[in-house]
Amino acid sequence: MPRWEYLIRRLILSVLVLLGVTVITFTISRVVPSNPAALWVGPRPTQEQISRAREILGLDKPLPVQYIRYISALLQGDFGVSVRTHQPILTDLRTYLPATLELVIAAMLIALGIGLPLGVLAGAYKGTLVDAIARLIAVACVSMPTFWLALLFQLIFFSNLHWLPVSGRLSTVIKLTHPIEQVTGFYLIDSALAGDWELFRDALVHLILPAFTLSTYALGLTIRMTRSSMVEVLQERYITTARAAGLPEREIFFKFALKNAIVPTLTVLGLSFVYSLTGAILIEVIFSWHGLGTYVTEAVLAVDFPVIIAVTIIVTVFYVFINLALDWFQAILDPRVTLG
Amino acid sequence: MQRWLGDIIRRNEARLLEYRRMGRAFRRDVLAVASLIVIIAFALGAIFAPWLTPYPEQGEGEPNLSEKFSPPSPEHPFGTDNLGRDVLARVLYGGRSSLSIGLMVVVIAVAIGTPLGALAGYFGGWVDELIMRVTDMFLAFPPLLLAIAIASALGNSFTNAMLAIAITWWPWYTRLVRAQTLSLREREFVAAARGMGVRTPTIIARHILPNVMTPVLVQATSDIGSAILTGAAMSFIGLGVRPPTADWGAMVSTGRVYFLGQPWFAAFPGLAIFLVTLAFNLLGDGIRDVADPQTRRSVQ
Amino acid sequence: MTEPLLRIEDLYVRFRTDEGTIRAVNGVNLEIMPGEMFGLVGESGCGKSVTGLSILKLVPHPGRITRGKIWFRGENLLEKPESAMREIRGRHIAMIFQDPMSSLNPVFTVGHQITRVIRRHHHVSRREAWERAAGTLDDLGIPDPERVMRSYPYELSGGMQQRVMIAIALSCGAELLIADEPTTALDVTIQAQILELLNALRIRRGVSILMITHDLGVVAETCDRVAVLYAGRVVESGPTDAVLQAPAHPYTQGLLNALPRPSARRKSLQAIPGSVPGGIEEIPGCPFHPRCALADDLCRSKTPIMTPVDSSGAHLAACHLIGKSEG
Amino acid sequence: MFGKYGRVTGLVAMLALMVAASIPVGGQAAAQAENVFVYVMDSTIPELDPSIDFSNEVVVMTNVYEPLVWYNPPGSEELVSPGLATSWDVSDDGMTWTFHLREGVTFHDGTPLTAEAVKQSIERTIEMGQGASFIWWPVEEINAVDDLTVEFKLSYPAPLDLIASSAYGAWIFSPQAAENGTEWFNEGHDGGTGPYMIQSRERGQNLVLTRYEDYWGGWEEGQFDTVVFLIVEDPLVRQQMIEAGEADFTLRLPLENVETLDDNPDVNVVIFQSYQNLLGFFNTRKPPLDDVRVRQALSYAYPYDQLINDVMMGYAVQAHGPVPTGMWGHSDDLPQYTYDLDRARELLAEAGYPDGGFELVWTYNTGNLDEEQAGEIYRASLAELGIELTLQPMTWEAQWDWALSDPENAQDIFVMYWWPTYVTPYDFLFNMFHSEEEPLFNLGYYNNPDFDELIDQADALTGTDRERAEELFIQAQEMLIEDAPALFLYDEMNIHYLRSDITGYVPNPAYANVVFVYQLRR
Repeated sequence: MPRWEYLIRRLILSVLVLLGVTVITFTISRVVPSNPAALWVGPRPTQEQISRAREILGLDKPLPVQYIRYISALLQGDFGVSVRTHQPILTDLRTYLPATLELVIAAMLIALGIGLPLGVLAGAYKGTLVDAIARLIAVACVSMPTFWLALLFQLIFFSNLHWLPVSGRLSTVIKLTHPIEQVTGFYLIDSALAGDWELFRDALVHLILPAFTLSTYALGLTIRMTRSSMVEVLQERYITTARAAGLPEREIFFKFALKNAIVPTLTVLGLSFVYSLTGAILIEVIFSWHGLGTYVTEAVLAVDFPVIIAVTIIVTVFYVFINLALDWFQAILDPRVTLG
Repeated sequence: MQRWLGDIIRRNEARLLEYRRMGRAFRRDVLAVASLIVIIAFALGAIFAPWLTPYPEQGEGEPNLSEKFSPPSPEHPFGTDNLGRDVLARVLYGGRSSLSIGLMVVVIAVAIGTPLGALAGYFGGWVDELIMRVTDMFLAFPPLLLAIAIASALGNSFTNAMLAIAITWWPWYTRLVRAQTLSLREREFVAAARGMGVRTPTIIARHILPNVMTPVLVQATSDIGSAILTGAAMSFIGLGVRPPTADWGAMVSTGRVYFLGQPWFAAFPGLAIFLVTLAFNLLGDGIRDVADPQTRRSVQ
Repeated sequence: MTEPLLRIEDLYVRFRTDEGTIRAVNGVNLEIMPGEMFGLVGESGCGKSVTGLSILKLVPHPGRITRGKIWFRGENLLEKPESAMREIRGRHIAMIFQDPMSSLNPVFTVGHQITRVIRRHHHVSRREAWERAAGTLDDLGIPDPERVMRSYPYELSGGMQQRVMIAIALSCGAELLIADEPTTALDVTIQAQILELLNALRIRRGVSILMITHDLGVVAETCDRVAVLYAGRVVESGPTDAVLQAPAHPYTQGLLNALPRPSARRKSLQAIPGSVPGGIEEIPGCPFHPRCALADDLCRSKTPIMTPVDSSGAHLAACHLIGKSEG
Repeated sequence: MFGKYGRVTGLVAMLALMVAASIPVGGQAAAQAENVFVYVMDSTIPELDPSIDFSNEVVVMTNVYEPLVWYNPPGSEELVSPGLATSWDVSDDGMTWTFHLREGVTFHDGTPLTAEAVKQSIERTIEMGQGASFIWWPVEEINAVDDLTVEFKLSYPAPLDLIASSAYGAWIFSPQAAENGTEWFNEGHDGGTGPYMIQSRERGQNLVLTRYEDYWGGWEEGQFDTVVFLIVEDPLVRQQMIEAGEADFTLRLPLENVETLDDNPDVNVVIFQSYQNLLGFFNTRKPPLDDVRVRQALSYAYPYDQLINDVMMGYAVQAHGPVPTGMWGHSDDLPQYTYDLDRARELLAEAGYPDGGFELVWTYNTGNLDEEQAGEIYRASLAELGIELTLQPMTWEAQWDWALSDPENAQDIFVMYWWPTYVTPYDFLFNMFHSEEEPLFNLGYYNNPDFDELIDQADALTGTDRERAEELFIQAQEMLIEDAPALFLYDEMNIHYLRSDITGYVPNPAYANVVFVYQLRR
C-alpha cells in the first residue's frame, strides 16, 4: 500500500514541476512578439489608453517582478483576468472546464467501454478474425485525422440523416424551457440530479457525435494496448494454471488476465485524457462545444497569456494528479508494486 | 581482453543474423510491405511532383481563378480548389511538407530524447531525477499549446512548426530509452564492460544505444504518423506552413469551409493524411512484430 | 488387474510454426493406474510437458493434437467438447507446474485463487469455500492457513507457493495430478518436503500422480513406474527399479550416467554427446541414432518398436540392440 | 471486477447509441413553436458593459440599449433619426448641442430616463476611458438643463448628432445599474431602455434576451418574446443550421454557397453594401515604397477584377479611395487604379526598378481566408514584375506590434479591414491617414500636412455644413489616391441569411450585422 512519505515527496516534486511550467510559460509570454497592452485596450485604442494599460498590466516592471506578482496572486487563488476580454479567468474556467471534462470523460468512457473488451478479445483470440478486425479498427482509429472524421460525421449524421445535432451542448429550445441549475457544470449529471430527463436526453444526443469523434484516438490506443498486454499476460504460466483448474475462458480473460494487463491501458487512457483537455480544440470548434480547447486556442491566437498560463497550470495539475492516481491505482491492482 | 573482443564479435554476428531473420519475416508481412509501398509511393509523388502533374505551377501555388472549384474530371481527377488550382497537384506537393514534417519531427525528437533517456537510465540518482522532472514538465505542458506558442512566437513557418512539434515529442523517447537502459544496465555484457574499465561514454555509445535502437525505431515509425497528424492539426488552425505552400492540413482547413458544396477540396488531402498515417502505423506494427514479438509500445 | 485410470494411446502433437512443423509428440503410449505415481522423464524439449498438457487438452497455440486417444475413466478426452473438458479440469484432473511463483496469479490473494477453483466445481458459499480451502491447506501441513490465504503469492516462500499450488490442484478432489517438474525450481530441502507431501497425498487420498521430470533422482525416490521420453516417443518404460537398475536403452543409460552418484563421485559426469533434436527434421530410423555410440545401419533406417527387455514383460524398450548384445 | 466494469461502460455506450438512433432531432419544429428568434453568430460576445463594448457585442447592445440618436439605413432622407432624443438643436458655431428627451421612457430597472441619467451615462463612459469613449473627446461639459433636456458644450466643433448615433460608446443606461460595475454587466445583466433585456449569458456560448414589457414603443401581436444569440464558429455548421431551421439568422457563410442558399425557398439571402472595406497599407517610410511612383505602380499591379469576381464572387465592389461605397463622403467619381501591368512597368522603370528585383512582405490576420487569397493573387501578379511577395499570417496584435515598433523595419504591406465607429468619413481619413507622431492606425505612416488640414477643416464643418464638409472630404480622397499610400482593395458587401418566414428585416450598415429584432415578425 502506498506510503505517506511517498505521497508527500511526489507532491513536492509536482509543485516544482508546476513552478517550472509557470516559469517556462511566463518566459515565453514575454519573448513572444505580441502587445498585451494593445490586446487589453481593444480594437481602436488611443495612445493614452495603451500606456495606461501597460501600467495596469504591470508591463513597465522588470520581468522577475511581474512573475512574482503573478505567482503571489496565484497563491491566493487568483488566476488574474484575460487580457483580451477582461473577464476573470476563474469565472471563465468555471464554464469551460466542466464542458470539456464532460466531453473528454465521455470520450474516455467510450474508448474504455469499446476498446477494452475489443482489446481483450483480440489478445485472447490472437491471430483470428476477431483479432484482425480489432487491429484494423485500432490502427484506423489512431491514423484518423479527427477533424476530418468530424466533418464526415457532420455530413452523415446531421446533414443527410438528421439524426444527431452537431452544435453546442443543448438545443436552443430545451435550453430556454429547461433552466439548468449548475451544480457540477456537467449537463448530464446536473439534469439527472434535477430529474429533468428531457434535458438529460437532449444533453446526451448533443454529446454523442463529439464524444465519439474525440474517442477515436484513445479507442485505437486502448485496443492496441489492451491487446498487446493481454497477449503477453496470456502467455503467463498462471493462465495455464487457471485453465487447468477448469475456470471459464471469459473469467480467465476478463478477470484473471485483465487485472494483470490493465495498467498500461489505464496509463494511455490517463495520458489521452490529459492530452484531450486541450487537444480537443479542433473537435470543440467543429462541434461548437465551447470548452477549454476553444478557450485556450482563442487565447493562443490572440496571445492572451494570463489565460494560456492558467490553462497550462490546470492541465499540468491534471497531468500530475492523474499520474499520481495511476501509480496509486497500479499499486492497488498489483500488490507487488511498491511506491517509492 | 580477447575474450571481450570475441564477445563483441559474436554479438554483432548474432545481430546480423537477427537482422536477416527480421528481413525474411518482414517480407512475409503483407500489410507491412503494402504500407511501405504506399509510403514510398507518396514520397516519390512528393519528390517527383513537378514531373507527375501537368500543373506544377499550381502545385507551387499559382492561382488559376478561371477554373475555380471545378469538380473532379479527367483533367483534374481531384477537382480544383478555391483558387482554381489542381487538387491532385496540391496533394502531391503537399506531401513534401507533410512527409518531411513527420520525418523531421521524429528525427529531432529521437536525437534529443534518446541520449537523455540513456543518461537518466544509466546514471540514475539525481541525474535521473533531474532529467525525468524536466521531461515531466514538457509532458505536462499541453502539446498543441506549446507548439502553438512556439509557432506564434517564431512566426509561422515550416521549420518552426516542425521544431514546435518536436519539442513536445522528445520526452516520450526519453522515457522509453530510460526504461530500456535501466534493464540493460544490469545485463552481463554491460557489467563486463564496466568491469573491464571501459569508459562510460563508450559503454553508452557501444552497448546501451545500439540495444535500445530497436524499440526506438519501432516507436519512431508509428510516431511519424502521429507527427503528420499533429502537423496537419497545426496547419488546420493556421499555424503550419505559409501560403501558398501546399500542405494537407492547411488544405483540409481551408476546404472544410466548402465541404458542403465542394467536398473534394477537403476530402482528398484528408484521405492522404489518413492513408499515410495508416501506412506508417502499420509499418511500425510490422517492424514491431518482426523485431520482437514481445515488444509493446512502452508508455510509462 | 484393475483398469488404468488414464491411458494414452498413440498420441501425436504437432506445432505449426513459420520455421516448419515441430513434431513434439510422436506416438506416445502410456497407462497410469489408480493410486500410482508414474514418472515421465526426459531432457527438456523431449515432449514430456506437452504430453502432460495434452491430457488436459491445453496444448498451447500453435500446437495441435493430431492423432491418438486419451482414455480417462472410460472416456476418450480428445472427443470431449471444450465445455466438458472444463468440468474435468481441476475437478478430476489437476496440474501443477515447475515454477510456483509464475504459476500463481500475482494480483490475487492465495485464498481468492483457491476458493475460486472450489466454487467453480462445487456449489458452495464463499464462506464454505474459504473454510474448505483452509482445511486443504491445513491438511497439507501448512501452518496458519488463514494468514497464508490472505497473502499474495509474492509474500510466500517458494515451498509454500508450491504447497498452495498443490492445494489448489487437490482442493476439488482430483483423481489425477499431473506434476510438471514440481520441484525443479526449489532448493534441495524443500524439494524433499514437497516430494514427501506428494507421496503422502497419494497414499492418503489415493491420488494418481503423473510426475513429469528430468531428474532421475526424483523418479527413483517416488515413482512406482517410469517412462523415458525421447524426441516425442517413449523409448523405455517399466517399473522404476527395473528401469533404473538395468536400463536397456542407450539413452536411458546415458541419462543415468549423467547423474551424479555417490559411488562415482570421483568420476566426471558423463553427458550424452549432442543435443535433443529440434523436432522439425524427421529423423529416419531410431530417433536417437545420431547421438548413439552403438548405432548401426539398421538403427539409421528402421524405427525400433517397444519390446520386452526381460521375462517379466513389464520392462520395455525401443532399441534394435535389445537381445542382440547382452544388456 | 474489471470485467464487469468493461461490460458496464460498453453497455452505456451501446445504450447511448440506441437512444441517439431512436430520437431524430426536432429542432426546427420546436424553435418555431416558441416565439424565439435565433441569431447564430460566428464569434464571441466579449463585453457587456455599455461604456466599454467595442466589437460584435453591438448585435446584442442594439436590442437592449438605445442611443440618443439612431443612424439611418441608406436611402433615408435624413442621416439620423430620433432615438431617446426626439429632437435636437446645434448652435451656429457648432459648439453647443441641445437634446430633448423622449417622455415616458424607463430603464429595465424601472427608473425613468432623465437628463441627469444621460449626463451620468456619458460621463461614466468618458471617465472610464475605455472602448470607444474617444468619440466624446470634443465634449467639454454636459448639463442637465431640465428633466428632459441635455446640453453638451464642446471644446471644438463636432457633429454630435453623428457621434450620439455611434454603434459603440453612445448607449444611455441607468446610472443605478451602472453602480454595480463592469463585472455585474458581464454576468449577464443590463441597464438599458431597449425592447429586450438580457436574461442570461453563458460566456463564449450563448446569450438570451427576453422582452421588456414596459418598453416605450409598446408591443404588438407577433413580435418575438425571446432572442437567442448562439456562437457557432464553424461556417459549415452555421450553414447547416440555417438550412435546417435551427437558426433564424446567420452570416459569414462561404461565398461559393450563396447561390445554393438563394435557391433554397426556406432561406432568404439579403445582400447589401456594408461600411467595411479592405486596405493594404504601403510602408511609405521604407524603400522602395517611399517612392510614390513605386506605390502607384504597385496599385496598377493589383488584379482587382480577379479579386472582386473570383475571390469575392462579386460580393464586393472595387474601392474608390478609403470611404466605402454607400456612405456619405464617398464618391463614385473618384478615380480608381485599374489592373495595368504595362503602366506599372513604366512607373517602376521611372523609379529605377525596371525589372522589379525587390521583395515585399504582406502581413495579414492568421486564418483570414479573404486576406490570404487577396495576397495569393497579388503574389502571382507581382511575380510578373520581378517582385517577390511573401505572405505572412500573424495575429492582429503581433502584426500591429510589428508595424508600431519601427517603421523602417516594419512590414511592407499591412492588410486590414476598417469600419466606422460612427458614420463619418473623418473616421476613415483621420485614423488611417492623418499624420501621427507615434503611429497608431496610420499604418502606412502617411504624412501630408495639406491633407491633414483639409480633413480637419471638413470635420469641423460636419456638424453645421454637411454638404461643404462632404466636398472637402472627397477632395482629400483625391489627394490620397494620387499619393497611393495604400492599396484600396474593395468595399465589402454584407450577406445575411434569414429564414424566409421572417419579415420586417431592414439592414443598416451603420450597425454592423445588427438585427433589430423588435421590427421583425414571423
